[in-house]
Amino acid sequence: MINLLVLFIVVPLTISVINLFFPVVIRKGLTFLSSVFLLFLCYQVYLKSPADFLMYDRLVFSIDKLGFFTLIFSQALSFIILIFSLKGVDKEIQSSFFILFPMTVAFCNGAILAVHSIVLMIFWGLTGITLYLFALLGRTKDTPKTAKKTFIIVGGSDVFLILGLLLIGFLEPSSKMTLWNVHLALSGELAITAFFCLLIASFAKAGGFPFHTWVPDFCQDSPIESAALLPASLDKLLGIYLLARMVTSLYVVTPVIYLVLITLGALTVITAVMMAMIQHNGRKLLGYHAVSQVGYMIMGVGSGNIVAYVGGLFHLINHTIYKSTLFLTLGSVEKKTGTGNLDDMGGLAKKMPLTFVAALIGALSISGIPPLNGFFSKWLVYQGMFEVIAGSSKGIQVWLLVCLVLAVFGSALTLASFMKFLHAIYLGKRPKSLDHVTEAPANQLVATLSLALICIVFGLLAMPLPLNKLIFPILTQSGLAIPEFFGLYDPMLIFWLFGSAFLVGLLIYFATRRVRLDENYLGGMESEEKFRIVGTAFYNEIRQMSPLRSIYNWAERKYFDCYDMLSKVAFGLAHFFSSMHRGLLQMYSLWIVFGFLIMLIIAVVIR
Amino acid sequence: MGWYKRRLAKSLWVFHVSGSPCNNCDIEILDLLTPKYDLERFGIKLVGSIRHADVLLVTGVFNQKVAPKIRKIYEQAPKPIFVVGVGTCMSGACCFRDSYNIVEDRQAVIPVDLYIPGCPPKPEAMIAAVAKLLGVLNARN
Amino acid sequence: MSVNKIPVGPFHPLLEEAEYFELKVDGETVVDIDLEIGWMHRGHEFISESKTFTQSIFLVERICGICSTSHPLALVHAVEDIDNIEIPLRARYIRTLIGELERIHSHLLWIGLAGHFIGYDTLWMWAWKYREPILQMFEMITGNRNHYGMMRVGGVARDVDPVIIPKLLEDLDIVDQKMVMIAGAAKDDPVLRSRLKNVGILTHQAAVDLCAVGPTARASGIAIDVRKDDPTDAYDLVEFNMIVQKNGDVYDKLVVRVLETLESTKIVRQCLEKLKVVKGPILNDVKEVSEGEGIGRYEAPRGEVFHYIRSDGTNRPIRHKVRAPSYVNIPTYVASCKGIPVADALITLAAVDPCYCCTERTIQLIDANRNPVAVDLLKLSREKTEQVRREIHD
Amino acid sequence: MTRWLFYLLVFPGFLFTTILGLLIVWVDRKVSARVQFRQGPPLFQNFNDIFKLFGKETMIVKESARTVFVSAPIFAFGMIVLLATIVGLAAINRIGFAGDIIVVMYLMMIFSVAVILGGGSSGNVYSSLGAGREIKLLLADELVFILVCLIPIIQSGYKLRIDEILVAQESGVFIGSISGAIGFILGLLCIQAKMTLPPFHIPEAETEIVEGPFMEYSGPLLAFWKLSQGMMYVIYPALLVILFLGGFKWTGIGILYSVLKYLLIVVLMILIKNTNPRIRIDTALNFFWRIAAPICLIGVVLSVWGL
Amino acid sequence: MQEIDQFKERMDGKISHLIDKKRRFYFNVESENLREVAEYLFKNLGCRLSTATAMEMMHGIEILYHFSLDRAGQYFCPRVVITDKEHPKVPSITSIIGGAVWIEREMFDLWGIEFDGHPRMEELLTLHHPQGLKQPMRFGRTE
Repeated sequence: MINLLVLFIVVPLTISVINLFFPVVIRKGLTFLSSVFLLFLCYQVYLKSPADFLMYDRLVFSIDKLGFFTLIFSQALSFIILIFSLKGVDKEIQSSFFILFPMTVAFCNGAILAVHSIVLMIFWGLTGITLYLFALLGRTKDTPKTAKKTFIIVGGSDVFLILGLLLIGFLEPSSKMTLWNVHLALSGELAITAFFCLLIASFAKAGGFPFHTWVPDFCQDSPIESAALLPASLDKLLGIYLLARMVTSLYVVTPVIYLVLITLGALTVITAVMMAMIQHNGRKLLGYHAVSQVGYMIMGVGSGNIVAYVGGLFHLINHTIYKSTLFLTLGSVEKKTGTGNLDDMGGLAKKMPLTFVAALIGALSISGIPPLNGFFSKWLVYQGMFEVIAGSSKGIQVWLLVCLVLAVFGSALTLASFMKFLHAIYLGKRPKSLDHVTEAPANQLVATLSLALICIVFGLLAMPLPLNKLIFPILTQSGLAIPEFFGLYDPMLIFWLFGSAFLVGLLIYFATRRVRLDENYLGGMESEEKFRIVGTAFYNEIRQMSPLRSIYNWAERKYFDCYDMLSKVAFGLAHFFSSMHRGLLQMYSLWIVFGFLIMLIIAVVIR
Repeated sequence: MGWYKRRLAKSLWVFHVSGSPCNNCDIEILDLLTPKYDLERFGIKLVGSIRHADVLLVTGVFNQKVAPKIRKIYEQAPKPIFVVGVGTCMSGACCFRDSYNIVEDRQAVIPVDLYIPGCPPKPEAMIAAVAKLLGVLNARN
Repeated sequence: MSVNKIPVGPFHPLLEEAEYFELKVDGETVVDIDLEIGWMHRGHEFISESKTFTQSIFLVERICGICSTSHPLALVHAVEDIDNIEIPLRARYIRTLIGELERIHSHLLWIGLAGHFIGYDTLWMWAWKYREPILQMFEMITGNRNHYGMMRVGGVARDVDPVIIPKLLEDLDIVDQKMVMIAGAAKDDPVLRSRLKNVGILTHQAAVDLCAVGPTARASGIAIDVRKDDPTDAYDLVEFNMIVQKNGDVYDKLVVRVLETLESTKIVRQCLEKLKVVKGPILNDVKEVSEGEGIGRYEAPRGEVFHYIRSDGTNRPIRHKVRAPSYVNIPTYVASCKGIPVADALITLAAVDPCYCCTERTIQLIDANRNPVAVDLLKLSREKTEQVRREIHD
Repeated sequence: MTRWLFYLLVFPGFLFTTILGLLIVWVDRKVSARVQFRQGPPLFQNFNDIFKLFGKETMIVKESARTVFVSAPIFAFGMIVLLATIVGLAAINRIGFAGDIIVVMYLMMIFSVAVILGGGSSGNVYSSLGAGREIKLLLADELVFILVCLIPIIQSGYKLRIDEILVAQESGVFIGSISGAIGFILGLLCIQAKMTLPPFHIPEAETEIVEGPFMEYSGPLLAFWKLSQGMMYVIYPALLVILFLGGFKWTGIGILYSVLKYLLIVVLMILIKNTNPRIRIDTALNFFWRIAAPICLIGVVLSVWGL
Repeated sequence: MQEIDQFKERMDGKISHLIDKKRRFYFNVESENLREVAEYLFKNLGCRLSTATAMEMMHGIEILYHFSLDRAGQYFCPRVVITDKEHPKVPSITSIIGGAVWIEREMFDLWGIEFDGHPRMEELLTLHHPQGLKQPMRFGRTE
């Protein structure tokens, strides 16, 4: 019997190699077939119990409920993104795109299925490399810089991953370098160092504060399909998967760490969303949101509360769904209009109604509007947070309450920035230059609308479908109790009530309407093209507010970007040292004496 | 429809259009809303957008530049809409009849339902006219 | 930076009259502003050349309904300036009385409208409630609420009945009292202050360069007032202060107007007291106007009204130039409206108390025998109403 | 099912709230008129207005996204009816579900969403400007509103259900404590802003941007906006009564107290409305973020220590 | 009045046809000297430009500027006579006095007088006029 799990890696990898030798059309077909096959494979895995996989290559690949949960969504998302990419990927990059795509899926699957630390390290690193390759496919002038930045941050974090995993292997030799059931106690410098090494790796991958800076740049400069595939979906899944592993099976986490995680989550939410608000580029805006939503997952997974943990995991998949929707709709718009700058767009709702609907649902979902899926997961996180708060001492209560308020307010800010996003692209007055725009092609619509549909379904049927089928098994497997919140917030009830009220309104409207069409009323002036407000300037007031103004200015000068700051320091040091090398012998001898003195002092101090 | 007309007569939202007046009628119209005359008693309210209006109060002689705009405003108003011409200028062009820049046939620009003469009309006259307009609306039953 | 345009007008609730501003904005900040006028242009100056001087008075009254006695006053000053005609003392007091009452009603009107523009309807209602007694006083003195037709070359047309003077003084006391209250409410309200302070600043230098007049100039620290500089009528016989502020923002313009209203009630009271005592004729009959040119000026509520008359010795002018205060005050927007939010820019535009009717005057008078008769109009109106009614019945 | 439809369409929901809301708007107009020395409109004025609007023509902009333009006001209306049902059921019938207070907080944002979608879809420059202001105003008051809602949640011992918050207040209403008083006052201002009443009627400033997002609406669609705004007059003060003043009781003297509590808030709102000029949007942001939010945070901290 | 005497002395030879009435001082000035006179009145004397009147006389088009010396209640009125009725042209004083922009635009609009060096020589009142009204204040406009 062949190990099903190995197929998850072997099949796409093979396709990717085969693709090297065929024309683009066949590449597309083969990739599509492999994707369908993997989905089928997922179903096969679902039918079997986890115990079935324990006998095969236990030390290399295996799967548990958490792994399966991550796996199925990575397959589903990559499948839908593939449908989107079948038509419309830039001609120049098409050939490389369909080689990289299955490769990425393969490596990502490998990282999810890996049970041995070394295997995880290898595949983790390989996904970083495909990320770099995707970044190189970009067609803007900043592409090389962005690709380098991405590679250094993600690749650098791999070093921490290796360090962390090796430390764990060293601290707990009995685990034989596996990732499951280690349950290391978080005490001692080494264990804590290892924990933070892994945390850095997972944050860098998922885009958590303060290692998020590569995400917006990547989203801006790389092809939009890859932005939807990697930072929005697969990398999130991987990063949060690792975090969830850390807090459930790798470590026994102490409350202080939970506090740190919650704080980091809240900070991620608020900083990224504040940056997102003022962006003028659609992709960068979405990129910052891809970061800010990670905050909720970190809060949820890292809060140590079971309800919030469920919420965090649920938010992870919700995020991949609606963020992909938003990226893909933006992709459709960009391909039709030829620009990603929000200033140049407007009024496309009439020209691309279906794309607008998908984008609207995505936007409402990400802002947490009930009864969509985004609200359900946020609601779980908040509820869990309240339970955590209720059980803490008073000082910590205040601290956590502030974090909670930041998170709740973050979703209002998310709503605000998406209203700007929607207004800038789809609403308002349409410039003349966009009159030729037509609706996106069928494959793109299928992709975006099906994602939007999943948003609604997961929102309405959150309890029976994703929670019961996918997330609660994770809890039972980890030996945690299923939280008691059945029969509480019922999205179906909200939906039916709202639907009936809306229907009543519609009936009244249709009974009384007498419609006449007219042009805009502008105090008697003709409705001309120049009279338009683009949504991008909505938040000028907030940008101009002190002290936010200086913070924004610093942020734009990249003061908060660890990569840029480090590179500046590094270049500065290099410059300093190179300027010291004048070729003067006296100078060198002086250096030698100086260095000798320093060593002496250190030696004396140590003794 | 009789019931509806009665509702309409009790809730007239007024939009004020100024077509080259001397400003006095406009000020007297605003005066109607203020404590002494308080047209809100009759459910009359001044609105800012033509889309909300039921009555257009038009003042002035209509110079040639503003006339097309007034026509446009009238067309943009949701029907049923009533036009009240306030002041002597509306009915007889007052002392501006000889100017090179006014429209002779104001009725062609905007069909007026009711004239209120006077330079400016006294607020009492305007209230009387509004009451008449209500009567007209009621009479349409 | 994205720059978009917002049209304001021709019909916009901000200003009662038709005008058209084009605001160039970045977000909500006004970057540039342009004004197109001409929607009110009726050709007054053209008509005026076919009118006798007495007929002209009625025409220039209809330049603007709010300062409807400032223009006639400036006109008669201009005609009197040609021949240096002296007018009787009693007429001088009556002219000043009418002029100052009008200033009170005009300033109250602006305060009210300013309140309306910044969404403070209570202030609007209060200011206009106390404006109503002034209009009633006008009705008692002249027989009309607006367009009084009081001025004549050489005097005034109608005397003030001594019987009503005590009643007028009584009413004035009430208005005075309420004015102090409104002045307090408008000046000390912290929200109003924070809304108007440092908004739309017109600097002293810009005001000089743009030749602003009236309260707009006085709020920017330019101490000019025709009543003090070139006193005519009874202004050299009564006591009052010139109100000058420094900053030139909307708040200072408000303060100038509020305080000026209090000064005006002072003048009105002095005039009424004098009218009890001073007796005599009210009109020097002027038979003919000799050839020459004359300049008439009067401090209207919005600033200096300027009339220039050139006569060739007949009873009609060969050139009649009108320059209303708004004409020089409105262009100050270029100096005061840039770089501030839309909400501020609009109140700044309104703060010069613009009167587009005045600005676009160029009145042209009509022959007297072609003046429409009120009875005809009433008939016309009735016919029209009947016609509508018939249409409805059918 | 029938029971829920009754809840939705008749009792705490559509009919009840609509009628009460239009009457409260009348109270608003009447009291405002009295403050301004006027008579004010007759009692059934608002009903006449609404019925009249339903008979007018609907003007739709040719270039606009018509479906969005039409559905936005109905969407807002549906949301307000839903909100009325949830709040009303919790306050009167004491039927609630866990976390309904969070649901209510999020539902309140939908009204702004509908306003922005409706305003933006018409393609009118003023509507777009108004939509931008609407969302900024939402941002301004939302932060404080979250903090305000936290105070009763904390004081009731982290109960997330409206009916449990009401139960917790039976021993003493929350406004009695310092933090409760802070929360109540700031909550009043938040509600003023959420209902875009003066001094926060920045998004629909008539003399600046001509009713803003509602500018292009006419006829039945405008009637839906007006209805929604009228119903907000019922729900938002009622929410404040629930959170800080112990909710409503329908027995004996309790009825009088309930009505008085509610009217107190409404009259306070009308007075604030009539004694302030409209402020600028940046002033509103500054006020809520830099003055109100820290004060409210102090209130939250106090409430953690049970003050 | 010392200001008038000063002014006469300073501008000797550049001004003519002096009419010195009580508080009103009219004089003629050639168009090439106009800017100098205006600059002196505005900058040195501190006058305010009240307005300018254009009129069509038999001998040509006259422009009468009105400078108000507010501290003395005095009016200085330089008069420029343009004999070329077909293409009247005068130097603009907008670079000296910012407030002259509208005044000159209006004269261009109603009389067709062109001002050299005006930043925006455009109609003021009849801009975008639907009937294309041009120079309505010139004689022989319609009749």
